[in-house]
Amino acid sequence: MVQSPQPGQPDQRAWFRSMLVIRAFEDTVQQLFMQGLVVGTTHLCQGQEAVPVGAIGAMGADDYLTITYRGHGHALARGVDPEAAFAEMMGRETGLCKGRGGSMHFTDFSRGLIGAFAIVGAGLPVALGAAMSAKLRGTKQVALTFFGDGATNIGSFHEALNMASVWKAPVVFVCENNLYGEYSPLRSTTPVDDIAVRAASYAMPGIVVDGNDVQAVHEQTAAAIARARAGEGPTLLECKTYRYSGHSRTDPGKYRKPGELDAWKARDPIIRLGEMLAAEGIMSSDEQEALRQTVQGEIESAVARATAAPWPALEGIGRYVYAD
Amino acid sequence: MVQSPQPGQPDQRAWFRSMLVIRAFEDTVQQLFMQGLVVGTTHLCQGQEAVPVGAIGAMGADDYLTITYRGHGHALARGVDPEAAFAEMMGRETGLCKGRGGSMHFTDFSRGLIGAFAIVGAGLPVALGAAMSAKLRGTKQVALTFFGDGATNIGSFHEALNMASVWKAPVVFVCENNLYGEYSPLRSTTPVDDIAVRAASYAMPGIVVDGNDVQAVHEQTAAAIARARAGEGPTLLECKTYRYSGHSRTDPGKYRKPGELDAWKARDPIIRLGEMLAAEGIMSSDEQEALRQTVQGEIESAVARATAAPWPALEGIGRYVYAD
Amino acid sequence: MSTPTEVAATEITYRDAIRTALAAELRADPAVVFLGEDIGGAGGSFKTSEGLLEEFGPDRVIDTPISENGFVGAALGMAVTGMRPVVEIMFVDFLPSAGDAMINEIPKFRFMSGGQATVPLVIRAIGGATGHFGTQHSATGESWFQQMPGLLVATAGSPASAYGLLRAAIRCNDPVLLIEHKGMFARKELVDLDAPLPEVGKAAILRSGGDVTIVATLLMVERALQAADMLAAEGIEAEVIDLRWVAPLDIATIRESILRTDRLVIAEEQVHAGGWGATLISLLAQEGLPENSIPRAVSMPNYPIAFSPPLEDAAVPSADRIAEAARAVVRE
Amino acid sequence: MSTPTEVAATEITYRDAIRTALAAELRADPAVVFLGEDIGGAGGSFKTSEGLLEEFGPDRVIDTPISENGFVGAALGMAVTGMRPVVEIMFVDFLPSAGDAMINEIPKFRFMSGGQATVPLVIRAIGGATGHFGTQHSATGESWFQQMPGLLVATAGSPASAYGLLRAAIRCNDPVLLIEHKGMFARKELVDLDAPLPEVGKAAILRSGGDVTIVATLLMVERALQAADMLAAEGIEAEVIDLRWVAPLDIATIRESILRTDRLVIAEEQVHAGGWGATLISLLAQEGLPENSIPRAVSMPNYPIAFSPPLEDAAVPSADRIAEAARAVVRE
Ligand SMILES: Cc1ncc(C[n+]2csc(CCOP(=O)(O)OP(=O)(O)O)c2C)c(N)n1
Ligand SMILES: Cc1ncc(C[n+]2csc(CCOP(=O)(O)OP(=O)(O)O)c2C)c(N)n1
Ligand SMILES: [Mg+2]
Ligand SMILES: [Mg+2]
Repeated sequence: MVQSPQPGQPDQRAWFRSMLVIRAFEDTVQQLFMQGLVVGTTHLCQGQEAVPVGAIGAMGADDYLTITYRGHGHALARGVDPEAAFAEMMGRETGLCKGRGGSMHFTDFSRGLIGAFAIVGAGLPVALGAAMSAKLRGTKQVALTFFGDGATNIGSFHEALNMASVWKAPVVFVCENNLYGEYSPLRSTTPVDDIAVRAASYAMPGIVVDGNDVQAVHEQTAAAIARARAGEGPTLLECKTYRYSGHSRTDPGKYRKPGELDAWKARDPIIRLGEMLAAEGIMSSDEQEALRQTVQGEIESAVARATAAPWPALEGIGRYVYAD
Repeated sequence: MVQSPQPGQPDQRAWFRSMLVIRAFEDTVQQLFMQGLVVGTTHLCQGQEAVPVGAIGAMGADDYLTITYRGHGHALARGVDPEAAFAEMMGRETGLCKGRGGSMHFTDFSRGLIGAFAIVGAGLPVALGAAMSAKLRGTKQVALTFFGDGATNIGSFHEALNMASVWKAPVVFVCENNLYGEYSPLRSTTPVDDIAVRAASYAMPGIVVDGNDVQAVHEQTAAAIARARAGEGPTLLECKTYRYSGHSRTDPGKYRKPGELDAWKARDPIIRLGEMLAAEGIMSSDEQEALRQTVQGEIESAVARATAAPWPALEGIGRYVYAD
Repeated sequence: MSTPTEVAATEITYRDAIRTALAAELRADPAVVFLGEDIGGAGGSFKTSEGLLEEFGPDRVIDTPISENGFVGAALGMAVTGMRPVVEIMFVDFLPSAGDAMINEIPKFRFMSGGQATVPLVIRAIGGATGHFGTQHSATGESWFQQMPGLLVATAGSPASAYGLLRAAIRCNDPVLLIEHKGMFARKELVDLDAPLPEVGKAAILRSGGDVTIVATLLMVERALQAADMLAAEGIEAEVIDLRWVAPLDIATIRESILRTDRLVIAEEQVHAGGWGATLISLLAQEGLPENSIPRAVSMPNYPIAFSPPLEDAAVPSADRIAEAARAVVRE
Repeated sequence: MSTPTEVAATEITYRDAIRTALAAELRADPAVVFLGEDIGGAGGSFKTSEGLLEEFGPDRVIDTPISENGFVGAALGMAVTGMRPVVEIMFVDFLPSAGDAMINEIPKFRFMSGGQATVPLVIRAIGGATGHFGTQHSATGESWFQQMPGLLVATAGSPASAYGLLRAAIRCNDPVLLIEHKGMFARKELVDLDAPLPEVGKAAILRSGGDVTIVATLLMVERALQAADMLAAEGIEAEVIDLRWVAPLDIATIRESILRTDRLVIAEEQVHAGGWGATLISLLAQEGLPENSIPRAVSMPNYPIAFSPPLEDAAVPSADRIAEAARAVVRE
């Protein structure tokens, strides 16, 4: 249903669609949560869609990525079927990970999505390993790893970036700086405003990009991927963005400064791209609205199918622990 | 026997004596090891004496420090009795830690030496905690923490420096960059030449100092301590130096570049200070030689006493696990 | 201290029990500080510290970056220099991120120094399944540190237990890891806030019975009590013990109980291998179990916890399974 | 493969057994890579990889920075993308520094993904006391990961075992933690380099006897064999089993043995609480021990390992203590 944009080929219509899918998906998850159809916890990414869509759009079909608990958008941008994603969040056998993983562990090896990590920072070393694997096997694959601003304070961030630089690993570190780690504002836990300055500790390029501008994200990621593929080593890419919903399901977001949310909504990545598409005559606002409705319909039908899907059989409970 | 220099008061004669004590101590340990009187493992610091002596000389009597497995010199510079140090390395009941710790765990709370850590990087968070404790208790104490170049690649380094900066903790991070972590040259594990550049990631001053110049180490440490005490937060101080012996007892140091050791020996911190003392008429070379012999005698007698000291009684084997 | 006639018992939740205990100790001793992720302004991910920042200020209630090994290590530095830090680990599953501090530094510190320092430090970690938090957010971790002498480990099996154990842990001069169960935050019971603090290392007999001893921790305590109700209806009287301390293990209380009941069931929300249940059975077996008495453990199955609700529900021991095990050992 | 008449047995040390196994697997499969601190140019802190960099080059033998969690996590990334990484952890005591990778990531990876990937990954960790390395460098850690289903744990109790288990672990499609004992590197024995690889999860009966079963790992295997010699002189025939795998536990082999001997002694270089010995005794007790059979464990005492040589020597179980326990259970 969602087509992943061609690698390296900016396809603004596809980006727009992909962002709409993510937004509709996340809005729906929020509702399902209220209705008790999705349980446990979820971490939504409304407002941040330009990062997964722009960055993942720059990847090749064989490239690898690791994501986090806030990874629905990345999985969808990479082409994961919303039905399999919903089913996973509902714990169904038809889920992406057969319901074993849930919201925080969207994984799809068929798309190079080699892991979603619920432990902050844990995905960075794994992506580095995949990049080194590609390098050692001589495949020219690149690995992207997504993480938040808060993750840059845990040891794994430091260890992974240092090793990646020493080994000139073909990996791109994509930091989504949404200004908060859970309920803590960036500056209460981090003494710098730009995460990108940390790249200097590892002698790698550190680049700040407007994370609400899908085109800019795409371009900078494409450049970083090209460097990695050419054997020139890793890049730290900091995408400045903002999440509209709370950290997780129970969070009303009271810690926000007054007006902050509205200011960011005024820079909404979907609206911005939509306006550009309309202005440049690529897609009229009527077409956009029609597409939005189509997408909404697709999401609703995906939910319906996921909701009807079977639970895992209890007999299978012990499977997938050891290799067959 | 060893007098710790007055805090803040440069006392070059005391520095010279302290460095002689450390050199004689470490040379003796090496011999004792060959003779089987010291067992297990040891990590010596000949060649690096100016760092502990210069830095610790700048500390106040109440200040805290944490050190590493390569910490004999620091303990001695802080005034630990060589007899208690030898006895600890021999596992005797009269040892600094009653023989429980051994060479890698010289600890002396009576001197603010609140721990020696055999796990790379482990001392940094502990020193940060001591600094925060001082800050919260309002005592104006400062904590110093010593570690190597290799330690700057482990997560704890990153986590400790980040928190120290956010909290403006009164702590000074003293990196002894001796160009190797075990057998690995710095640049094979670290993509930068100057560890001090890493301070920028934490918005704290990063300062490079000639670690074989005791006066320079003293001055920069004194300045960092003053900043910390004034509430201006932490500093990363990188002291460039070199160890003459191998990483640990079994290491012949084959990984060294030809001539490297000799080049560093030509910059020996004790010889340099000795020449300066003679040139400025503070201490003639005859006096220096006499002092060297006195120190040697003291060390020998300390060894003799330590060697004669009793082993811990087997009945006490389960003590010190829980508070009394 | 209240006299027996004026009992200060109040009905409070497990969550409030923790918050109240923290507040009481912060109030009682200026050396107590509390640190962790999002505990200040946000009042904790599970709202166990709401209002503490307001009352005690940012010097006593300290938000940390996401740096588990770093801030647990920092707490050690505080503990040996005159403070009594309490650290919150948001999910038990993040304890491995602080692995070095938890395993090599804190438990061994006093010993390595030859007794120069004590380590009055509490690590509160929130664990447990049933919340559908998935594979990396559902461990109880209650037995992960059994092989680290020097570290005490307590488990809060009820609001009263949470309140008493947390206060006792903060006053203890040794490092204590206290496990709380996230499935129990809304549980309520009458708690006497002025009761004497529970003894370190002592299990609690919650229900007496002569036919079988059931030893449980955390959420399993509640389920064991439910099982005891079912069993009572069938004429089987179960003695239910909340183990409370995984380290030290209160083998004396358990031994004394099974000498009376002759029968032992373990109810544990953990894999059996390497857990306190196995340790308990092994220690008792080495003393000689009562004749014809075959102990039985009801444990988590030998695979990771699945997110999928029916799979998770099937994996966590239920009151039914506990009762079934009790019937089996009584029948044998 | 050699035919029975041309046995390729060579006398090699435990250290060489490891090096030879590594070299054999690096040679056999280009997907195998080896990484760790100072393993390349320096040939390993314990010289278990001398010559490997020279033979296989820096793409296959990779020196890492001091970043345990980072490079163990990186190995996971390699393992799920077509390689078979082998990681060296210089001292078992540094495994907690890689705590998150070891506990939350590697064991759960396949499960969380619903079986999408396998994790063919070996972590070699060097442990054990008797070397006077002190409190933070002497753990065996053999039981630290028992509660993490998904991770296999092996222990090398002899040169032949080290050789066979390491090769088998590298060929296994699940993650394996292999513990080596640093007190054994100089041990020598005849090793048939072409023997079939040992079965994953299978214990080895090293000496048969009908009076008592002694189960041991690592250095305790040697000491159990010495104890068996002493006992034989007194007319007590001990069966000595090298457990080899802590996970999975080969309960079948042990059960079968004690059905014959009626008596069980555990010899373990670890605290008993939370260890495989306790797990084994508990599992057997739940099946019903032979009548009047009281098992006994000879373990490390319940405190950290001291540096002081006489204290360390007294803490590590000796052949004498193992023999004494065997005598006691036989007498009972
Ligand atoms: C090691 C660890 N510590 C704490 C947490 C709890 N936690 C989950 S998300 C989060 C905040 C992460 O912030 P950031 O990296 O900025 O990502 P964001 O959620 O903003 O996308 C925290 C503290 C965790 N999952 N892992
Ligand atoms: C976490 C951890 N990993 C590995 C080691 C083994 N080790 C001990 S010292 C050392 C090198 C440290 O180098 P550096 O920090 O430069 O200090 P130096 O020894 O040069 O003073 C290593 C790898 C350890 N002790 N702890
Ligand atoms: Mg964030
Ligand atoms: Mg060094």
